[in-house]
Amino acid sequence: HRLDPRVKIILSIIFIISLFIITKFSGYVFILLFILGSICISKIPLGYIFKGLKPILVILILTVGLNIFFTPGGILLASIGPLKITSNGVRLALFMGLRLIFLIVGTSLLTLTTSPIALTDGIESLLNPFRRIGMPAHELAMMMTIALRFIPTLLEETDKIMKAQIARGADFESGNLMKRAKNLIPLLVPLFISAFRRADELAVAMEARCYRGGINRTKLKQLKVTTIDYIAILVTSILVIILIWNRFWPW
Amino acid sequence: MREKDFKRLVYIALMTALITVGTMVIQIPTPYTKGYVNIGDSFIFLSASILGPFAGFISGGVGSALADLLSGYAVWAPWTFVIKGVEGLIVALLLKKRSAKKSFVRIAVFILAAIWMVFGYYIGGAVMYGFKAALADVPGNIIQGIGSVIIGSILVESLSRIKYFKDLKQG
Amino acid sequence: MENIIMARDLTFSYETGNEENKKKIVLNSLNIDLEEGKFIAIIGHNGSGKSTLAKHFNALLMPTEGDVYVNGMNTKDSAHVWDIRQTAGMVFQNPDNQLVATVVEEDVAFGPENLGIDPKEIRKRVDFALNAVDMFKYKDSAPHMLSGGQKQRIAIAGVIAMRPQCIILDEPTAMLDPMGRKEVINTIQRLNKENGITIILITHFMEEAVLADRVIVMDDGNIALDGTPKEVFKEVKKLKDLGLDVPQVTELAYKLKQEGIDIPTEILTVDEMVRFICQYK
Amino acid sequence: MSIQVENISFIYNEGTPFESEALKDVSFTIEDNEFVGIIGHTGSGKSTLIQHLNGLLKPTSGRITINGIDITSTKNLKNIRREVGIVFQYPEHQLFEETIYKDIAFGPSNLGLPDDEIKMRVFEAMKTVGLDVSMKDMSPFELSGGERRRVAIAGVLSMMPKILILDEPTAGLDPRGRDEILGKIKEIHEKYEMTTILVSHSMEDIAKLVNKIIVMHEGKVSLIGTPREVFKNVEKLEQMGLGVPQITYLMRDLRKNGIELPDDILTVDEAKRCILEYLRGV
Repeated sequence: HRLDPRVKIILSIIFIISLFIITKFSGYVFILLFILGSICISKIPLGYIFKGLKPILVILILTVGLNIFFTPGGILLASIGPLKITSNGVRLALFMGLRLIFLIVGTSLLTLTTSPIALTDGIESLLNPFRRIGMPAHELAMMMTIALRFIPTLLEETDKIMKAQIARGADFESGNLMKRAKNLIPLLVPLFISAFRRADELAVAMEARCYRGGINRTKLKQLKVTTIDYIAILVTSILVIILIWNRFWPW
Repeated sequence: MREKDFKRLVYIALMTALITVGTMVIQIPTPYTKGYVNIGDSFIFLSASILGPFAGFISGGVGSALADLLSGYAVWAPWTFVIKGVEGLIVALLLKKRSAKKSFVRIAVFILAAIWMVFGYYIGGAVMYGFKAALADVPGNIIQGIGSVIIGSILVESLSRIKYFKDLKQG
Repeated sequence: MENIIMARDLTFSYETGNEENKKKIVLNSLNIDLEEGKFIAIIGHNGSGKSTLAKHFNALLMPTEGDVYVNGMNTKDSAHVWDIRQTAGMVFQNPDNQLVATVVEEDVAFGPENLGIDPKEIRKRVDFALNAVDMFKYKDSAPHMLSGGQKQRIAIAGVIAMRPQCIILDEPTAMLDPMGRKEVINTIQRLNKENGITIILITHFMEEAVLADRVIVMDDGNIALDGTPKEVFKEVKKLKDLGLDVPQVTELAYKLKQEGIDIPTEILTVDEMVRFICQYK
Repeated sequence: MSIQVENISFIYNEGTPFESEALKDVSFTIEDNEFVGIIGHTGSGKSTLIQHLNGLLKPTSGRITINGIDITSTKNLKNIRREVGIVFQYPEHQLFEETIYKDIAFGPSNLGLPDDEIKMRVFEAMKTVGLDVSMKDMSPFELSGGERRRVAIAGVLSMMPKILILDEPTAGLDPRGRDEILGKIKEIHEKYEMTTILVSHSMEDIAKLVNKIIVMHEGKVSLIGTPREVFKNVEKLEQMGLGVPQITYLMRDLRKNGIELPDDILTVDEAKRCILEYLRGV
């Protein structure tokens, strides 16, 4: 939780890459340990993490199913009509399934422990070294901050405009795709105009508050890499080394 | 920073927020299937056609990736960033070159961008859970693509008739 | 007393593109001196030029002719733009469209961050500013969870954190409910009295203008009336002709006078009226 | 048209951690052709309440009957919505068409009316709100704020509702704009004999216009009655964060000082009359 957002982002990327390094089941043991450890430290209730898995349930079943039935080779275990279950199939299915689960759990750990604002700060600071080659790091971060700030406002606005048009007899719920698309116009046009009007006003307000881009700008909250961050980096590095080493294990 | 660039930055930011909102909440149920088409892609088309390539790429990529993050599909966020970003880029670059005033040109460009979107997500899915399983997402994405092209074209058409946006495009 | 803002022959006009009436004059050769430490209200109907005038005080707009000086600095002098904006901070009408960050304290820090101030100093200023508008306990909230009045106070805090000598508020209460309006007005009154910050309040609500030290009435880019609230509001008929209101008791006094009652027309508050009528008891 | 609201309650986000009760056991009756004011501070449930009156929200419990039809159980909300028009706060933000004419025509064309009927209605609505018919082909986005708001109000009037609900129609306008819009609303109420409901923060406006006030507080109806009755409860209204017209304060303070004056004065002219009487009588 308290890790520097930059460290978290980098570690998550390393984690995802390391998932694809793994070629053997034994590698997953380490991943499992690593994830369980992270969950314990983050103190996020397991329920939340399982909730994150729900939306991918269908694709998970599909992945497992398809791999079970359509992987040739290995010992034939059972067959249902033309569908054959082979040992290779079971292996691959389990393998892919686990990879997917770990992928989801790992990334949801990042998003559950890091606020989008912290992520934005992290991204800005990570991109900063690339400024010299023309990467607009500050502008990107500023933009993301403003976007995050206005998402709830625009959500509310959407609801308001929708209700106002329904009160004028607009119908958002029937007809074919073409008709529905047309029916959305009374919602979408005012929403756009509202967004641009807000942008105009916000730009003036920012100017009045001495905004002049990223030049010479300081920050209230400085990002600092602390001991915990170094420990986290160390642990993750060990994991990666083990996983690479794991590729040469016989099982 | 010049004043114009700075205003542009705020426009892109609001467009980004709008794309996130459009992806997350403005959905129309598709008839026959039980799926939904969200407005996100149509907003990307619009952002790209009004604000240009840089804005199309950034607002498309960031806005859609944020929607993924906020609705718990964090795994998809990096893929989405690239796929939707390039989607916006395609629209902006192609519309810039050709006479974008003709609506059939515009629709063709939107279709192309939608095809890229379907293809991109297929590749993403394939890397994450295999080529076969990834096929499962394709029909849904195709419907999303078709819906987006329809809504996007109607939207750009009706907005281009409003004076406010005519001024915006010039200035 | 020092003048914090001075306008000299300030004219602002723009091309309309309309054939017959090519130039639209929004501000017509204005001369204004605003004294430091005062609470000044500017009233006038929509389109009278008051918002345009306010934007000149913050160097958001430049005069077509004439000059505006903020603390002696000419707004046309581009070297001083940032000093001017820091000296004369600005708060706008829509509380939603002026907050930048997703967390209250980060929004308040936005101005000082732009000025390149040391983080430790920013921390101090943010805490001070949040306390000044009585919003310290909301420092970690998200702006969209706050009421309109609270958002507007955060916007004021954002200006305070830049250590301004003067705050210009462009209809800050127009979109608020009576409670939010009261919060904002109490806050700016306190900042004026306790911190000595000059307040320039543009408003449509006469009960707010009554609280000021000086009221300026704008009409079609000109100054129609200028003086203390008592001097200005006794011109009931003129104000009504300009499309403005007067407080109900002032209107009552005016009407009683027309009926031949010997009543001072300078009555602005309920108390003053009560005192007058009680004389006859 | 009359409205009966019987014991309605409404819970937002029921069953989630964000659950909140916006309306608690609200009941009242509005008779045909009444002009009703609803007051209450932000969060008192006013907005939630008016959204119930044309079926945009469904009560968690309770019943709403409009002209004898129970709208909480009927499926055909379209019919209710053509009878009950709502002008939301800042209605100009819902404009979307390229011309004023088309925007005002949006409502009636959703009702499936023939073209000449729509045309007639649009022109009539424009005249009613004080827009010149020659403006019909202008873009609404070229207009001033006050004019845009009139276009939006005309967009609801053109549906010819029998009940008109306006949520703070004067918010953000200057005094002249306020007076003009309120004048129009009064005219509409009288000319079309519409049952009118006005939500407002301005006690002065409410006192001038309506013949019945409903005071909302924390999701409940806290006071209901004629303006004279309601504004007598100065202390109670103040406790709720509301006020009364300045003139009512004046009369109260005068009475406190032992001057015998009636306690139900609402307007400047009424006050003038009775103070003159008093002063001349001394």
